Amino acid sequence: MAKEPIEFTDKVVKVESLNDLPEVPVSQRFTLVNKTGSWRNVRPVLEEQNAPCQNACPLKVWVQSFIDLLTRGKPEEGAIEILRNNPFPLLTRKLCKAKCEIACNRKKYDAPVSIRELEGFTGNIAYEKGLFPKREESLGKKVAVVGNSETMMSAAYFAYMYGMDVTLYASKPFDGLGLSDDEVKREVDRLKKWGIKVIEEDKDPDTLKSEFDAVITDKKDVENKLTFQTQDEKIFAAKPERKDISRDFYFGKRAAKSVWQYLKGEEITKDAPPPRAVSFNNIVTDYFEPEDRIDTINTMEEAIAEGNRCFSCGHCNSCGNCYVFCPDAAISWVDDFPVVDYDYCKGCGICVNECPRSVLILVPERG
Amino acid sequence: MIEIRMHGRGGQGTVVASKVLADAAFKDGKYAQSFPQYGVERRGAPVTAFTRIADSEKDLIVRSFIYEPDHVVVLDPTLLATQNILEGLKKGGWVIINTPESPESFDIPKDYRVATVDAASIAIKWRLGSKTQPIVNTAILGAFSKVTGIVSMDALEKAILENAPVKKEENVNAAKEAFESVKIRS
Amino acid sequence: MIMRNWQVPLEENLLEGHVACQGCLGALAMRLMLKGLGDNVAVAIPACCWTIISGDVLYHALKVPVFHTAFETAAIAATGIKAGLTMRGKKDTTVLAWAGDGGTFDIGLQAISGAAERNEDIIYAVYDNEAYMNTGIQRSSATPYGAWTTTTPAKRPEDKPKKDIIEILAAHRVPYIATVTPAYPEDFLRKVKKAKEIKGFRFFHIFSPCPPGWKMPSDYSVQAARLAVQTKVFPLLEIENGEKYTINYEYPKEVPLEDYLKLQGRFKHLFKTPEKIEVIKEQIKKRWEYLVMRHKLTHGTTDNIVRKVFYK
Amino acid sequence: MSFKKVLTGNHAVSYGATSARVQVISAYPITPQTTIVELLSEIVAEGKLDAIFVNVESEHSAMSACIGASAAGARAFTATSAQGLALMHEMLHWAAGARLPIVMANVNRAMAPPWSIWTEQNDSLSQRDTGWMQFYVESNQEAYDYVIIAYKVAEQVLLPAMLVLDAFVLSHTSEPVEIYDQEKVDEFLPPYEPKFAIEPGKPISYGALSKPDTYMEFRYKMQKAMEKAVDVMEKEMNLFNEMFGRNYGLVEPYMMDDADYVIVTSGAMTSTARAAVHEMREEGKKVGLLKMKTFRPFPFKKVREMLKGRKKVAVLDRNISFGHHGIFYEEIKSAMYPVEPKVPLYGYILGLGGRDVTVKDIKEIYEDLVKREEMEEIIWKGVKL
Repeated sequence: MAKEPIEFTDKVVKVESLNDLPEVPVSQRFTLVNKTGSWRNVRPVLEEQNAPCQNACPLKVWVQSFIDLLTRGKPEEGAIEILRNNPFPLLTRKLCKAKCEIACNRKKYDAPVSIRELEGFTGNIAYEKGLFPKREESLGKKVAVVGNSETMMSAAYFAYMYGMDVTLYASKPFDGLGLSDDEVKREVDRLKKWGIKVIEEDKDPDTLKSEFDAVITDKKDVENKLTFQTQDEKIFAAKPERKDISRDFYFGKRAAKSVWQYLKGEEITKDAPPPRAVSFNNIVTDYFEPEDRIDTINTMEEAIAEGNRCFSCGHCNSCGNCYVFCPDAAISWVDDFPVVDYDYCKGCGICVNECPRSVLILVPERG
Repeated sequence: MIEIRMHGRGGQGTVVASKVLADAAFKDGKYAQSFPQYGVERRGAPVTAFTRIADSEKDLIVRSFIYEPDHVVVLDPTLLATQNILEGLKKGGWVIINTPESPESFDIPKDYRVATVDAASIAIKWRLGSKTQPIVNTAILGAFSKVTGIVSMDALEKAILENAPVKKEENVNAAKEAFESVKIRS
Repeated sequence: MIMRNWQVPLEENLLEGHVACQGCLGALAMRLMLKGLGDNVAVAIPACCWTIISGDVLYHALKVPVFHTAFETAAIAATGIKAGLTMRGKKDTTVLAWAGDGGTFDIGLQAISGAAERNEDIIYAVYDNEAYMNTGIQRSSATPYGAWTTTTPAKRPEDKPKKDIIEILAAHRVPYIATVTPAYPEDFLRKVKKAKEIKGFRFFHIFSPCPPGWKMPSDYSVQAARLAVQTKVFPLLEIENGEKYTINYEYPKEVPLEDYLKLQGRFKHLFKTPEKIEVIKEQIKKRWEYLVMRHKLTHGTTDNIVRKVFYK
Repeated sequence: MSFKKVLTGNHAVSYGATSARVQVISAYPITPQTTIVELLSEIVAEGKLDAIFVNVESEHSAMSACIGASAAGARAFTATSAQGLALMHEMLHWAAGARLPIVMANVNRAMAPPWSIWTEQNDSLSQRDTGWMQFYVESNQEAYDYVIIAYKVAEQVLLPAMLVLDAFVLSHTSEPVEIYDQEKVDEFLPPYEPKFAIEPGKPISYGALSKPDTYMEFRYKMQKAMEKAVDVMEKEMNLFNEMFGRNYGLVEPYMMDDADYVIVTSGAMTSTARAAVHEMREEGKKVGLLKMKTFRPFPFKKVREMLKGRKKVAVLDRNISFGHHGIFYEEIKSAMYPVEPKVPLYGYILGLGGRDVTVKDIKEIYEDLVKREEMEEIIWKGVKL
């Protein structure tokens, strides 16, 4: 009788003679040779989608992401995520109109997530620990920001974030918001600590043109309301509307971005409208329990409980559904995230249908 | 080769009797074979079983029924009225009957030798079976041993001890008592 | 490791490259079963979809040994394997009989009854897709009332309710019976782990939607299974020693049966005869009431039934 | 030490299974098999055999349990008869196709209806093409010996084996049987070491779907195993003879050396035929006897060797293939096809449903054989026309 070693392999072996088969009808190779991925006509792709909160926010704070980081046990990373778009989360906590909460999909399920509170609570961690967002690569350019309004405070913040050397001329920062001296000091100290030069005096923006590569000010009228350019190409202007503090912060942010584009020698473009957000109908509510909204958040426990209410619309928060429900074991769980093995994924679509937050989408295969 | 046919009724232990007899012959150093005629006899129904005894294993063994027995054993006397228990019996063969009657009281031709033993009473005495259905097989084998001498009482005793499922001693005592009390037609 | 919704082992004993249809919950059921049982397992598989799924005679899709056996013999082949392994000193190996509904509700019932009555030390699992799918969707006694199959055409759909296999097993007083479905993976795994520690005959009734057989897009199968639980078409239960009934879960809201039915083409014709849908609703109601009564007899209350939207 | 004991054929089988140290026994009651497993269950219960006894709900399950146990690498045993064997039929294919060395005792019994519990070979011969080896035994000693021999052969060629004994004529007949010293049996039949087994840590898939590109090769291997079994059997029976002093062959000739006329038999009627041949020899008739011990694999060579050049041969069949002939007759006829000059072969059907076969019957068949001129398709012996 021929030798019968049981060798497990994932190689295709051609049966060309009797000796290629064992004496007894037993398999000795694994089905890994079957690349069942060839069955597929649609492929599941993990693709980040916008959430309505994010789209509603003038600052486009990536709410899903910071809540995900917070509830994942990474509150500092969550705080930094906020700071990428929101310069003063303690001020928005106090003053923002929270359009995010109005847009929140969870509103249609039980009550909107306390995003403003969560953002403030999480942002506060950055205040306490002196955290700041990552800056863009330095352009080696100097920018002066002139004015006392919150818009200018935001402009200084973002200009610095975009990699410019920023000098802020403001005799009375955050003037007109009714903030206490402590609050003002807290925010100004943050700006200083990060590296923004703050000179507490009023300046005429025109006088700074020679000294600086660009100037942002609230003391001039704006020419282009979308890019905040003025007739002078070196001067950008933005004034607060005082309707919604986030919107006023956004003006500063947008002005800073225009300056950034200008200094890089790029075309100054207006902001494109955000992609469509995940709607409530896209949410698989079977994976969520109705929970009472926590209006005010003072502790980490409260923050996590409230954060867990977030549908995380369009943002993978590692729920694991796609991994668990894959009948083909074609999704593996790597560093807390799903990885689709397209060699074997048959494209059944269960992972997409069961993704509670529409972050997995089906893309047609082309040839 | 000696061939023995046994007649009895289901429940009396006829088939076991044929086997015990074979075993006893084996213990006497002979080759023996025993078998029932059909094997599905029901309680109360007539049963026929056979035993063949040969001097040695080298004798040519046959595996058919026994049509011309050397001896017959009747475990139930009522069968005499309904069955031709003498069928094929060789001349000079023994007819051993379980009955309280004397051997002379049966109308059996002079060609045959007749013995009777009250195996039923003996069985009841030793509490073998019940009053309505005494198990007479071991008792009648005792009588068989005595009158034919084909198997020794010693071998029979061993065979009974080995094959009787219960009341081994009682069965041996029954056989011994029948051995002593069997009556032979003069 | 973070997996927000589930606590499931990452060990895979089901390999990629198996040849189940797209969206087959029978395949997912095996994957979960083996996550729960680990790899000290031997499996007996009779004629069923899994005869094909596990690969042809050259290949194998599981990291545990499988013996392919005749249609009606899963329970007894597993019994034999258990006896053989025991005699070879491998007493702690879990032996799993893994069969479809045809091999369980119909042709295999005799051997199941025998093994159950003798309390053989095996786990018997039926992945129930409610018809003979491997041969091309013929009705079985697990086919529900009103369903289309190729032998119960839409003009004369199945006119008998599904056989109550759980009650048949309960009448055998086996130590453990569980109903599970891959749509509730943690409930599934919890029961598998519990069963693994029990000695004697353990029975798993696994509700396993079949996209082709149910005329349903392949991505709906988990959703269909979930809806079956939510609508009480398939209650999640445990029955211990044939007496102790536990309803594990009740969806806290009323879900119309139609939501479940309309997902599947096999029930499409029913919407022309709404009275037949009412018949099904009545069957579901009666069965549920019976189960609640048994649950109450066991626990004295129904308060301990989990009533959450997201049950795990 | 070996010892002798008066045993029924069935109990001889039970002792055989015990001596073979079977590990898993599964069976379902059927007359006249039942006493085999009754005794075995007692032996297991008394702890005299380390085995698991699975009481099942049908013969189909009995065979399936044995298949499972054997697939898991254990030595498995069952016994059945007639309707039970027929119910097992599907699983007989399974055992053979999975190449599992299961041994089964089948007590030959006629198939119903009408109901019969008595001996006939149609039950076992109907299983001819399942891939099982079949051995027809003549005495209780052979019944005992062949359980042991069957395992020894089966475990080498990886095919299941069936030993077949006549209902009542052997199964319920008591005669002395020598039971061998266990150590010696162990030496002859060492523990089963499976080449492939269902066991944890070895993720094989046993008996999965074989497409047209592989199935034929597996069947080819089965046939080769059957062919190999002939040599293995001869080798093992020589060893058996050496160790236990019993000389068995695939076929067993008696007074064949100068026989012009040959009577071919199988099973228990061979004893009666032997006695008849002996008597006829004493009467000066040149008659011999050929006993067919092994039906599958069919011993073509031996049959040709034995029957070549005889004047006439009578093949006695306790079975019938309706619409054709006695089955041993068919098989012997096909085996003799290439032999020149042609040996006239006559097929006799007798003893169906337990009809007694006597010395007289055999002698009459001989007389009939001698005077027959033309071959008839089928000759019935003893039917009440």
